[in-house]
Amino acid sequence: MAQLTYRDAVAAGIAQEMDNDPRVVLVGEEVGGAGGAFKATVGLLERFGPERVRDTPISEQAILGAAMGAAMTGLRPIAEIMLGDFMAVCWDMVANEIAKARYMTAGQLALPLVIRTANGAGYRFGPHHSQSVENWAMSVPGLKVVAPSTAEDVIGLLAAAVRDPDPVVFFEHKSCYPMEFDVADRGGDIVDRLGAAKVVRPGADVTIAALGLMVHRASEAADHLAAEGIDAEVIDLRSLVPLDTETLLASVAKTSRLFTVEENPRLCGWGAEITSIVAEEAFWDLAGPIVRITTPHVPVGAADSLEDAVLPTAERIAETVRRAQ
Amino acid sequence: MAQLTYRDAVAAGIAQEMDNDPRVVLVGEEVGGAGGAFKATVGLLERFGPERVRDTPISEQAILGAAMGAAMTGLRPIAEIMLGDFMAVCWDMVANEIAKARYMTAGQLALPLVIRTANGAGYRFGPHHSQSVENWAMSVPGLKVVAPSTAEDVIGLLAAAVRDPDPVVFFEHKSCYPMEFDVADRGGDIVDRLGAAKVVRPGADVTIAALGLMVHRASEAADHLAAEGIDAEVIDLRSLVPLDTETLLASVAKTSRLFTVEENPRLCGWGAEITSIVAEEAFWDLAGPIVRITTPHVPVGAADSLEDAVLPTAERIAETVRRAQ
Amino acid sequence: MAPSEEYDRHPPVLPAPVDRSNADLPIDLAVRLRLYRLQQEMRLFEERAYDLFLRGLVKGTIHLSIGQEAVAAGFGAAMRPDDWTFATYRSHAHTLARGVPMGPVMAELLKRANGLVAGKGGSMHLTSVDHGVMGSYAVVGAHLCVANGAAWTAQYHGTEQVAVAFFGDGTTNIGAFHEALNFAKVWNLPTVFVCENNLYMGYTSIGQVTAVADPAAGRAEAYGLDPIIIDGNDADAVYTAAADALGRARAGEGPSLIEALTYRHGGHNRADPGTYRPQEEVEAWLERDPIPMYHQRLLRLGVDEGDLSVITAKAAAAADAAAQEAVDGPDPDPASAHTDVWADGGSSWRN
Amino acid sequence: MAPSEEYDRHPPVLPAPVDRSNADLPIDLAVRLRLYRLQQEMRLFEERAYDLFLRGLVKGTIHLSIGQEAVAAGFGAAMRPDDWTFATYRSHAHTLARGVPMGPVMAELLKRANGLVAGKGGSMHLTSVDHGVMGSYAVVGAHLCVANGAAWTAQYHGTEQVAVAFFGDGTTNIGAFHEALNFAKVWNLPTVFVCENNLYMGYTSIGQVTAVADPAAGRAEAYGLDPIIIDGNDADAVYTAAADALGRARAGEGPSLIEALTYRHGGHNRADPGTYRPQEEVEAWLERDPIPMYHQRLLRLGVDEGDLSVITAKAAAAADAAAQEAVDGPDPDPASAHTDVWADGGSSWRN
Ligand SMILES: Cc1ncc(C[n+]2csc(CCOP(=O)(O)OP(=O)(O)O)c2C)c(N)n1
Ligand SMILES: Cc1ncc(C[n+]2csc(CCOP(=O)(O)OP(=O)(O)O)c2C)c(N)n1
Ligand SMILES: [Mg+2]
Ligand SMILES: [Mg+2]
Repeated sequence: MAQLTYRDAVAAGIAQEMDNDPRVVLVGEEVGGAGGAFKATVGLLERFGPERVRDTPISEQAILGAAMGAAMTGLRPIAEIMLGDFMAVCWDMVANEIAKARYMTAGQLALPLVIRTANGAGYRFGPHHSQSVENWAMSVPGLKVVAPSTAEDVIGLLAAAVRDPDPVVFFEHKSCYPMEFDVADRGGDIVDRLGAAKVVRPGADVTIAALGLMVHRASEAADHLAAEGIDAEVIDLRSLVPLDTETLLASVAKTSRLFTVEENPRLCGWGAEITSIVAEEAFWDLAGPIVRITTPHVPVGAADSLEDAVLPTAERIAETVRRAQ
Repeated sequence: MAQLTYRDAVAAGIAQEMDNDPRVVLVGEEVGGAGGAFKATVGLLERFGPERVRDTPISEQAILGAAMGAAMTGLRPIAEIMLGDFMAVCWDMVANEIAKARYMTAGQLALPLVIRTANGAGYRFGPHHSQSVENWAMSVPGLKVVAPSTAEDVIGLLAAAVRDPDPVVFFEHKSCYPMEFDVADRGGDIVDRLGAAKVVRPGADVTIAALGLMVHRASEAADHLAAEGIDAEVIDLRSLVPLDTETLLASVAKTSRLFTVEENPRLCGWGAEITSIVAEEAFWDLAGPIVRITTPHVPVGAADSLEDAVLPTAERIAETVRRAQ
Repeated sequence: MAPSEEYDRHPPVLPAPVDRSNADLPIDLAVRLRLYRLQQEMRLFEERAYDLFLRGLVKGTIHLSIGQEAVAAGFGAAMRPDDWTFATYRSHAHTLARGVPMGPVMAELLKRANGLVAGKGGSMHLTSVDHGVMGSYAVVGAHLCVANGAAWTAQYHGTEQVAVAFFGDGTTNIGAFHEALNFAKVWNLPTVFVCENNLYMGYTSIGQVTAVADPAAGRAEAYGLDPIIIDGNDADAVYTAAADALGRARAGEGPSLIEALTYRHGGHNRADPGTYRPQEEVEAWLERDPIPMYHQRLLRLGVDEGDLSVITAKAAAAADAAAQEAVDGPDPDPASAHTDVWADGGSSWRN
Repeated sequence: MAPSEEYDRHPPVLPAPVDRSNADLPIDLAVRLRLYRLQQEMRLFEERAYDLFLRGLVKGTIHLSIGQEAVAAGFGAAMRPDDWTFATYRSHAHTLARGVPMGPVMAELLKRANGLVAGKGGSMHLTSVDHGVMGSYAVVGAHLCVANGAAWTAQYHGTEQVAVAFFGDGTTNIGAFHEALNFAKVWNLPTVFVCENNLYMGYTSIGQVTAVADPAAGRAEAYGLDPIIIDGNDADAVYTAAADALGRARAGEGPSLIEALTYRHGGHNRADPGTYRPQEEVEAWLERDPIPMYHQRLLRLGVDEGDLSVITAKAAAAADAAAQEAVDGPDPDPASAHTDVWADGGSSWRN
């Protein structure tokens, strides 16, 4: 058992996979010499050399193009887009090229690559550096979408993503970087699998589905609720595509109430997808409305008070569940 | 009363607004000399001259940047992005710049502009030219999102969009371009308002909410269903932001069943949003599951048989409603 | 300058006279015959495709490159079998240039199940990984960046493979072009960027939308590259420039940007009659049709007219057979709409 | 060239010696005193900002431009009040240069309700439409395209206003740069693009990621523009180049691209100690600090040391007052998170 920050888990996970497979390479702005804008790739250049850890110009389309072309010819690139917001400047590469290449070539092109990005709010960075855009990726067929909430999941899911034969968008939550976690030493590589949600807290009364930073807030809310006699089950979805609907539907079948907690702005977030699946497939299990707890449909303001006003908090989660009882 | 194609309505609507306001300008690839890739802007260059109808290089970021900068300094630009799929190459301009500028300047920057684009499938163009991406726009706070299904709505909603003080993304459905419609001559400009859905067919048994091309398919399905004694109410949402939840919720209150019909691929489409609103706010009105009818979560293939296999058809809509009774 | 003037400021670009001296280039006759064959195959293939279009069998769109064959042929002949091609929606010729059989290509234009990509992509997404054709891309610009990735693999493994990206003049104005060129130079990648300057971005004269006279060569120095303009209607000139650039890339000397001046005889796509082009311009370029020009050169070099006829006849027969193969092909099974999203063959997004 | 070599191939760029002859430039003394004042205001403002940062009052991030003041000052003095500025996350100086009062700017760095954009944007989004500061943009590249739009308005109405976009050397490698420059030239827009080459893209030497030695000037000809490199630490040189470019733009002669060579004394942002820079390089540039240099020039031109002290003292007092105004400012009302999405002041997405 070791203590590891989520931040250090990123470098550890990448190092594990680079050790494991010489085809694994890392590419992005400042990932090498600077160790990453969030210091999540410190030490990798020194350890694996500039052939495998490559700094780039500010040109996100070129970065993802390089990753895509490399993947289809035999490398297994991990490409970093510094912030989730910047997915917008290379969205064509993500949504039109990487996502569709296998399909539109009838399976000829394989794209085993990972796009890592620092997602979400919490740093008081303002509207251009604080978005949660995992729903953008979920909305595009052909992308797998993963978002770990703990250090162990960072390593295990990153390994699974790197070893996956399909393109995976890997959302690291920037507010999780400084968090410390216990990571069990099982003597060997840590490798998880994609598409398995985790019940991080079993409960009987209501189901709360969350992702990334929101998992921690949902768990905290569940603690508050427990004190009041409401037994909440908290599910860390971990992977949006593939989605573990089995765990989700089983939980709703048990609790008959669903709450989703997401950082996505209100409209068309992943919470809407989860809600819709349940509203169609588990309607008869439900004992009341499905309630989404989201960032409202506004940009994320820079000031503490503005950011805190819009991101779901443990209090808001608890209060929402409480009111719905 | 005149007969007008949806295609010609685009040019008519733009002409009406350019006549009405000298600040209105049109910018995009091939919009001038060529009259548009879909011939939706034929005649405008001749009529309004090259100062107001401006062809551009292939540079979608530059096009939307020009529209944005012009809007904040007093023009009212209509910018064309040739296909909805190409929103991806300028997504930063749309999602980060245009959408957030007013908010992040505390209201100082006004962006009265319209982004028009040819959206959706039906032309057998394959995965890079057939997407429906109105959900992308809906998911970003700060954008209004409109999608007309008839020629009259093209004119009326385009006029409303041009006159609106906020940025509007205007999704023309390319499969609607050749369709002919009656347009009432009310002696004067045709100007509608944003945020009003239309009950295109009243009904008592089920609500079907649709948009763009899917409105026509939903109406056709309703005809089939009527013959079988199922009285479907068809709602043309027309505008996703602002969204007419009043009309929607009133309909569901009446029928107690909701079906959404969208061309978006399955996950995180606007249907999920509509579903989620109803699952939370009108849960107790519901007499059964909410069912989304969508394109499955795959790219749109080029062949007739592939496109036809994935886009919702009148048959699939009718069958889905029938089965759910 | 008022905007109104801009619309007239671009006189038609007329071709330079044939450079007869290119007959002296040190190119093996076998290569020259291959260049001839490739061009004829491309031409006859596309003529058949156009027939099928007139018969209403091509749904969607096609983008012919009739008139531009020398570029694809010159590169096809110069590339190593394990080199990689990245092309656009206008990629019939580039696909055939790598040895992909005509039948599946034609079948893909008709979006049949026996098509190169099983009707999923259609004519804009021709791909044959077995032949190094690593995709055709229909959103302008992106594939220049993707080509760099393949070049990276070659550099990483030291295989001396080269990635070649073909694109049009209009593509030089989009951001991805700039990112790809700078990136390739900075990483010293074995990527060859080939701009087929056919004078038009869609329906618009390239000069009207471009800040410099030579859309690619005029930008080369911005990426630390030599400006290279070649006669894109002369297969020998293309072959020679291609061999040079490929050689430099293999030798670790980094990327090249080549501008090949050429012309499409028809419109931009099947919906376009091309009427925006001055008649004198079209006629001047038709006189410079790469195929008759090359035919004459081979005759001057002593090749027998009869041998050329055999090549042409074989190409015609292959094109006819391909057309038949396409027409006979079945439509894709609707169920295949749900395959090939993932490596496991399926499209499921849930466990 | 193997990738490993690339990482060493960029020796530090050392500044050229002061060009004393710039003292002879025909610039009014009043303008020169204004240039001095602006630079001192910027410097003292940012020093106060840094103090507040050290006191833990700046949440999030700030990007100082200490050392680069001459660029913003030179343009600020040359621009017409109705010209437009488009800037980046590193825009404190550019904002002050247009006459925006220090208080609201400092308050915005602290994200207070009395900040320039009410704490919504923070330091990366300074905007004051009343002063022609049309936004600060934190995603690299986009605002070059936006500046063209303002220039379009000026062209359309014939107002002879000019749009000026400031950006860094690293920004020259992104696609939006290319699109904006080509577009501006093709439309002959009155846009002035100002690249502040401070030798670093974030933590990375610009030479390591750029295909040419001069990231902006080396690209100018690709857009039909003259390559212009100026001493960005000499306010007179900047002022002169700015006046020229603005004049050309007003006269309908189209866009300019100016590369101003300069240096930031500190790191990229508050998280960066800047240790990746060779000590000799930092020291050489500190010797070329634009403010003492300009101070000496004014003395040589006969200005009284006492007059300069008064200017400096006033600037210091203003900066102190601004810091106090910022510290005293209230946090934004959480309810304001929901305002200003739409023109109606609200954020409702439903009827
Ligand atoms: C990003 C993007 N914008 C616009 C288009 C529409 N489009 C397709 S081809 C074309 C013209 C391309 O011209 P050029 O690069 O010269 O190639 P050519 O067609 O002449 O071979 C345009 C504008 C596109 N496919 N992608
Ligand atoms: C599209 C995009 N990619 C990456 C970043 C992260 N980033 C912010 S500033 C910066 C370096 C910019 O360098 P330069 O253009 O030279 O400007 P400087 O900071 O030196 O003023 C980077 C990479 C960004 N903001 N936007
Ligand atoms: Mg062209
Ligand atoms: Mg810099």
